[in-house]
Amino acid sequence: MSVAAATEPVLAVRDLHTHFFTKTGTVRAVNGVSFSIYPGEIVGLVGESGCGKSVTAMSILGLVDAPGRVVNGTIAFDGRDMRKMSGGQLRRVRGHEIAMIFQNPIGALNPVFSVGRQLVEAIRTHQRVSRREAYRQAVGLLERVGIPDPEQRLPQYPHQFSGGMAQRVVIAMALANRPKLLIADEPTTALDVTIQAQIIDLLAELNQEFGMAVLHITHNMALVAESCARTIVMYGGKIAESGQTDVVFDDPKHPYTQALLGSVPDLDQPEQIIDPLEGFPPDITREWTGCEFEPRCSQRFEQCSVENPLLREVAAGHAVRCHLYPAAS
Amino acid sequence: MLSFSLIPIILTIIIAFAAPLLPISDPNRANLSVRYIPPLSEAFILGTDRQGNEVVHPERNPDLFPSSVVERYIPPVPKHYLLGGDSLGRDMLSRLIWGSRISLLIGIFANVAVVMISVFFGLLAGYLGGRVDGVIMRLVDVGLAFPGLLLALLILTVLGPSVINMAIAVILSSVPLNIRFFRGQVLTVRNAKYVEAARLLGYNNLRIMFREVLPNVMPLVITVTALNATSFFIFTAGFSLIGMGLKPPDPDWGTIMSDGLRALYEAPAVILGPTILISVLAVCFNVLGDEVQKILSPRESQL
Amino acid sequence: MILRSGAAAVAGGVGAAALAACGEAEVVEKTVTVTVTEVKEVVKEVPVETVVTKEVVKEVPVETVVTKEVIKEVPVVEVREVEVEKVVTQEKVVEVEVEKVVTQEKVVEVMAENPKADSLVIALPVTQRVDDLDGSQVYEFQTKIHAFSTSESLLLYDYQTQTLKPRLAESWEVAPDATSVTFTLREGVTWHNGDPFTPEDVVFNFNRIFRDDDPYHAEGTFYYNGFAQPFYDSTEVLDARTVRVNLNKPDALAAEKFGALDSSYMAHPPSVMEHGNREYSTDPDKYVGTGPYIPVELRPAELVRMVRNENWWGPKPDFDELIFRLFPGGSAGADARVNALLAGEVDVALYTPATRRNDLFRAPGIGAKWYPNFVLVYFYINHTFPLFQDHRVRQAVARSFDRVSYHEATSGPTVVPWGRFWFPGSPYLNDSAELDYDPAQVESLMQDAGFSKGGDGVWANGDMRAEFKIQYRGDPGSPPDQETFWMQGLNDLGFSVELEAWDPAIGADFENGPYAQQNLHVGGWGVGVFLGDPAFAYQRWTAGDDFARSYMDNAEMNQLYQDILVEADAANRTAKVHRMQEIAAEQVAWIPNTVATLGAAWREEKVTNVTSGATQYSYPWLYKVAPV
Amino acid sequence: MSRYIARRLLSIIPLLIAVSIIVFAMSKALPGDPVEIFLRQADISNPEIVAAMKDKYGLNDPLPNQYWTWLTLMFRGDMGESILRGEPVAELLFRGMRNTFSVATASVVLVVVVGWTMGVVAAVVHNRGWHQAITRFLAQAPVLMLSIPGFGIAVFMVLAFGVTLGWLPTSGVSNPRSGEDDILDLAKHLILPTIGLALASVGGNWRLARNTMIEILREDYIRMAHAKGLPLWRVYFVHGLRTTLVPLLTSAGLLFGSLLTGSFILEYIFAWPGIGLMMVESTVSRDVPVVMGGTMLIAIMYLFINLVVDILYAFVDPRVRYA
Repeated sequence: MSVAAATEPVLAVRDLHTHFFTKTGTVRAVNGVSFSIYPGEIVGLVGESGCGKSVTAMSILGLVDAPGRVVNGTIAFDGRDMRKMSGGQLRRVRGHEIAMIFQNPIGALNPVFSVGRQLVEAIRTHQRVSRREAYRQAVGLLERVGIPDPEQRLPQYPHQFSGGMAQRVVIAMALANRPKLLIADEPTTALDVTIQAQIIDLLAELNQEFGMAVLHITHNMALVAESCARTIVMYGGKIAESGQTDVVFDDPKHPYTQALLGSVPDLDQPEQIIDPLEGFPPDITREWTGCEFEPRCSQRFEQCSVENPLLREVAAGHAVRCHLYPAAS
Repeated sequence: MLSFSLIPIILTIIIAFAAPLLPISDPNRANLSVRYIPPLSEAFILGTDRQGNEVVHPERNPDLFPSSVVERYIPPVPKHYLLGGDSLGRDMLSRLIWGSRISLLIGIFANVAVVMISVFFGLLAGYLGGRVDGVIMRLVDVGLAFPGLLLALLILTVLGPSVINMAIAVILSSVPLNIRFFRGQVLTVRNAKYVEAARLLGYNNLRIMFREVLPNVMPLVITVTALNATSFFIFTAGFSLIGMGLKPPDPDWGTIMSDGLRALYEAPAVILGPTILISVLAVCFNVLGDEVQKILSPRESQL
Repeated sequence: MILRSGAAAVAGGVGAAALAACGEAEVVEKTVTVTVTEVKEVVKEVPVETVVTKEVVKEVPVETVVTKEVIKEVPVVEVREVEVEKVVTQEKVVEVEVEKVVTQEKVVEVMAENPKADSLVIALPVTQRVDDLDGSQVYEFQTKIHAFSTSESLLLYDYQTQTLKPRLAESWEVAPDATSVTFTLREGVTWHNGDPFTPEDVVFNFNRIFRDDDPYHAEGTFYYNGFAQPFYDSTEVLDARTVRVNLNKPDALAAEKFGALDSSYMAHPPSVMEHGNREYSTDPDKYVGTGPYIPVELRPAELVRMVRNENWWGPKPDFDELIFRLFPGGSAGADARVNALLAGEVDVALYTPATRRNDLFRAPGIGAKWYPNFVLVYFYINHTFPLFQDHRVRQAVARSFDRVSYHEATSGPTVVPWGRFWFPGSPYLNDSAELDYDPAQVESLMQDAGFSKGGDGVWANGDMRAEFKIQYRGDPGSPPDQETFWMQGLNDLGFSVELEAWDPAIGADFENGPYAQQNLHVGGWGVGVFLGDPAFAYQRWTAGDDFARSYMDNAEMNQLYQDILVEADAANRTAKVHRMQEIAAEQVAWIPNTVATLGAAWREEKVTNVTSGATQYSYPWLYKVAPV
Repeated sequence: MSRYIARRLLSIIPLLIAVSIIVFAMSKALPGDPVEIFLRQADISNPEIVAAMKDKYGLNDPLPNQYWTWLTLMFRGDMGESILRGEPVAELLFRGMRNTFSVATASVVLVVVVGWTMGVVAAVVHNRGWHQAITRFLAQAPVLMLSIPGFGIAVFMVLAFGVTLGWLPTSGVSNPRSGEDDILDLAKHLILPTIGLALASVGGNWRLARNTMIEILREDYIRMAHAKGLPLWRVYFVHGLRTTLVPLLTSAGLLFGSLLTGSFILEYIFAWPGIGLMMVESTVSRDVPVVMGGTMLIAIMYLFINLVVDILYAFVDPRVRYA
């Protein structure tokens, strides 16, 4: 992908708020998130469980289940506002221009239909091709994602596949219509480490080959470091830090990012003492006057409990939401 | 919602227990001159007939007034029939209240028995598996081969009609299905991590069954109990209908319904009384089951 | 007539058969004098281009016939149907039937104008054998109604006048010593298939019905023949029109029993021999009877459809088509029958329940007809129970049931209690008014019997307390209201009474069964009309009914019975019966509880009060449909 | 697949034997002697006749012989003759079963079409967070249907649509004035009994379908189906309902079985000549051949229906097929 083409973002999310209106209160799962993804780019979205990264992905596709709702913000895909699209328009985008893969590949495949049928269905939903042609394409897709004997595997059912193989099927399904953007929601969490690497490699390969952008959602910092060009760190429904992966990893600004990186064991330094993050994720049912990370922050000061910090650029393409970095200097 | 559904149930139970203390007339006292008197009627009592029954004012109730029964004239005294009279002119209000005692006995106590037996065998079969499971499930299969109603009918025919026998018939005929259901639930829980953990901790099977597995199927047990209550009410009504329920003249809701079924068109109030009561209680039990399940299972409570 | 569906087919068939039977019979064309008994206009409006006239001459056993048929030239636009019933010459009778066949399309058009034709739908309750067409095999009274349209007996007992009337037999004579009865058969009776009805047919049927060793004996189905069977010896043909039934012991009632008993209905011998009793009686295609209607369709538990028998010996049956729609018996089908009547699905509903009387009375166009049918409920008293060994206690119990109040209140105008049940002069029983509700009498009877009220208000005589149970029958949909009410009356009068479900399986064996130590039960109920003679009724007791046992030791009773059997004089017989009643009233083996019920309800606008033809025999409460 | 079916078929045999033994034992445990009951009803108490009748019905043989005779005769289709009705039991039962079958089938169809569809709709509405009032209504309506005894509704319908409006027949299985076995005529007669019979089950299945479907709509493959851009009906009725089918099929199988005898009150109201009322009447009046034959027949049908349901499981859920 040439850099010139990358000037227009394929996806631009601005001030996204997705809230869940439960009986116990409003859960502000995503609370003002803005980011862009450029064509051909792999962006990593990291954070601990419940920080809102998956909900962000669901919000993009308009798949937030009740009682959740996107309450504010714009999601511009290819210059079109996804939030203003009708159901039909949305469905033409989903699976066609934006595809998604899930954490649990077996669960993402309907257990009562054969893999082939689900693949063919994915193809024929967006392409006017014959069943036979779709089947032929499905064989090609399975071959492409590295499943041996695709002809024999197609009539089989999801429970006959291993996790890794199933994830390849899901990826094949996502690729069926050559999407411009692939949202990978923890694609490797449920897999063995060796398989993880294969899947990551596959994603990278496909990114190269098809030129599609990838939003890689994960809690695994190591994977991000390995595969993503840019990294967005989320905390408590907001972006804590974002920037080029090497910059963020080499020079983490936000105390949360620092803590995250500190808790990753480094294989090069086996003697390193892992420093896990204390405390619990913030209660996002209430509106925070101060910083959401303040209770767990080792570098907090008075302002932190009084004022919610804004996301500020500390360097070109490197933004941090922390009172430690008052303004671009 | 919970208290909303609990109030009618508790109220019914209290009224049922308090029936002997309430200022209501004898539920079995027949008085033909108020036969099928409509609800909210005020009968003007003229006097008593040769059997000592009150005789109502003929103008108030001309259709129902038999000419030959009044022997002496006493100035009219009004008497209220809140829910009307049945085929023998028995006070429906009083019959409904007394009838609730037996209906609740079957609907609640037989139900509890059914659930206890079913949960016990369901746990044994589902948790222990193997030969125990085989034996229990083969017996259950045989039981299931007879539709519940037919089985109960046969049991009642062999044993004869009475409250206890009706309870036995209801229990025996609904236990197989319940065992199968609970076994299925136990199977889903059996291999859960916490059960494995308990096993690794060396707890004995009984402890695991009742301390680990049972609490996790409890929400379903409660839902099923609530649903059973409804069907048991209707079940017993069916038996009373075919004359295999209780010994007359003692009322239960089913007997009253069967009485009303003969006069559906002439006195719909007779069948409406127990039908509405059963419907209301059934709704309450259903809602109660749902609510309890929501409380006990955290996943539901998020919504 | 030929313009109507079912009947047309039948008429056509019969006509063809008649032609064939006549062989070379000439169609006599011009020269005979004819009495035209009826000229009926069938179609007025329909113009017909072509009229084909076909003449059928039936049964011409004449050497020299001087017959001339005069058929007026029918104008082509007007069709008239001329029916010539009987043409009398000097000595011979010639029947001439003339049919006009109108072109097919025209028939269809006329049909469309009057699709229902002349049909009657009767809602009939059935509980048991629902599918018998043969009157001799039907089991219960209600079901007979349809079987009695298809089959016939030699005589008919008219319960309203309590006399015998001719049917397949024109006359009858009981021998002076009451050891035989001779029937003279009606002339010209044919079976549905055209076979003539002969004395040999009667012999076949009587043997079939009354002899257990007959190869065609239908075992277990002849419900009523128990009354006649013990007297039956043989039947012989005397001549072409008479048969004689020989008895093995005298019976003054032989004519009623063998002529009019429900089981002595005539079945077609060749068909029975070919198909067997059951097939014969349950398959309309195999059934051949003599009755006014011919069954064409039978759907068990659903309906029986029959069409008019054009060749019936009696007056022309009223309806082209008669449909019996079958409903469940008891209270199960009762509401459904009324609903169907109210909705106009049926024209007549039999045995409508008292609880729906207001619906029926208030509905427009519904009329109700009294049919003097009665329902009786016996309460049997167990004589072996110590408390009831004294007849005064039995009488006291009988007098504690306020039957009049009960029936007035529960049934109102549709059902009236009969003070005297059965028919006048029956020993079966006494005038029950004598045993009517009377608390004062109960008091004095109990005191006479040596009882006094104890501290708890219950009669006691030494160790014997007036304590017993009433066994009721737990039938579907019928709570024991009467028993409950009676129990209350008894308890009010110083008895200690409880109800107990009577299991029909255990039965009422008072001497040995589980209820031997218990005491009163509802003996079942009966609907209907039995033969009217008191002696006949008395025989029923001696046939082994439980409630009759208590009389069996009574020498006077037995002697009276023997006398009545051979007593030819009606007045003497009645006197003896009255004496039997007196004994019975004293004994009180059971408490009769009889009511007359509303028999039928029908839609008034369709039904008028015209009784004729077959219906007057089989169901006197049915009325002909008149055009609205 | 055929092996699976064969295995399931074989597993029925011991069950049938057990059922037949129980039926036989129960018939012996019933109080009273069928022959005596019958004869008593006919006012006959002659001991010779009683003995002869008993001989005829084989009631004097040793029990195992009686059982074997009964069993072999029954499998030849000869269930004896009804004591009460004098008809061959097989014919009687066939007739009742045919009528019950039509109304039971119609009820199951109604339950499937209305109950399951409404259940899916209710779950979808719940899932998509529609207006509270609609969501609540769709959640509570089935509870109400489940709670009101069907015969109350049935009686009301007879009065309203049959007697007053005259739109539908009030009772019976056919209109006697229409000559033939008209399928339309039967359909008209089926409407009211079916609604009365199926109402509670529609409620039950609606509720069951809703609850199961709500669970399933949370599954990843439903998200995946959405993410694939499938049309909504495909997501809910193909991906959603198909996986909901297993519990629903179980419930439909049980429903069908219970309708075989459980419909006697409705048969009572609609004068429907089905097997429910027939069995009740036969049991009450101790028509033992009918009770035995009927119980066996119903048990066999019940087992057969369960077998069909089991086979359908395998069609619906490949995990069952390959297990």
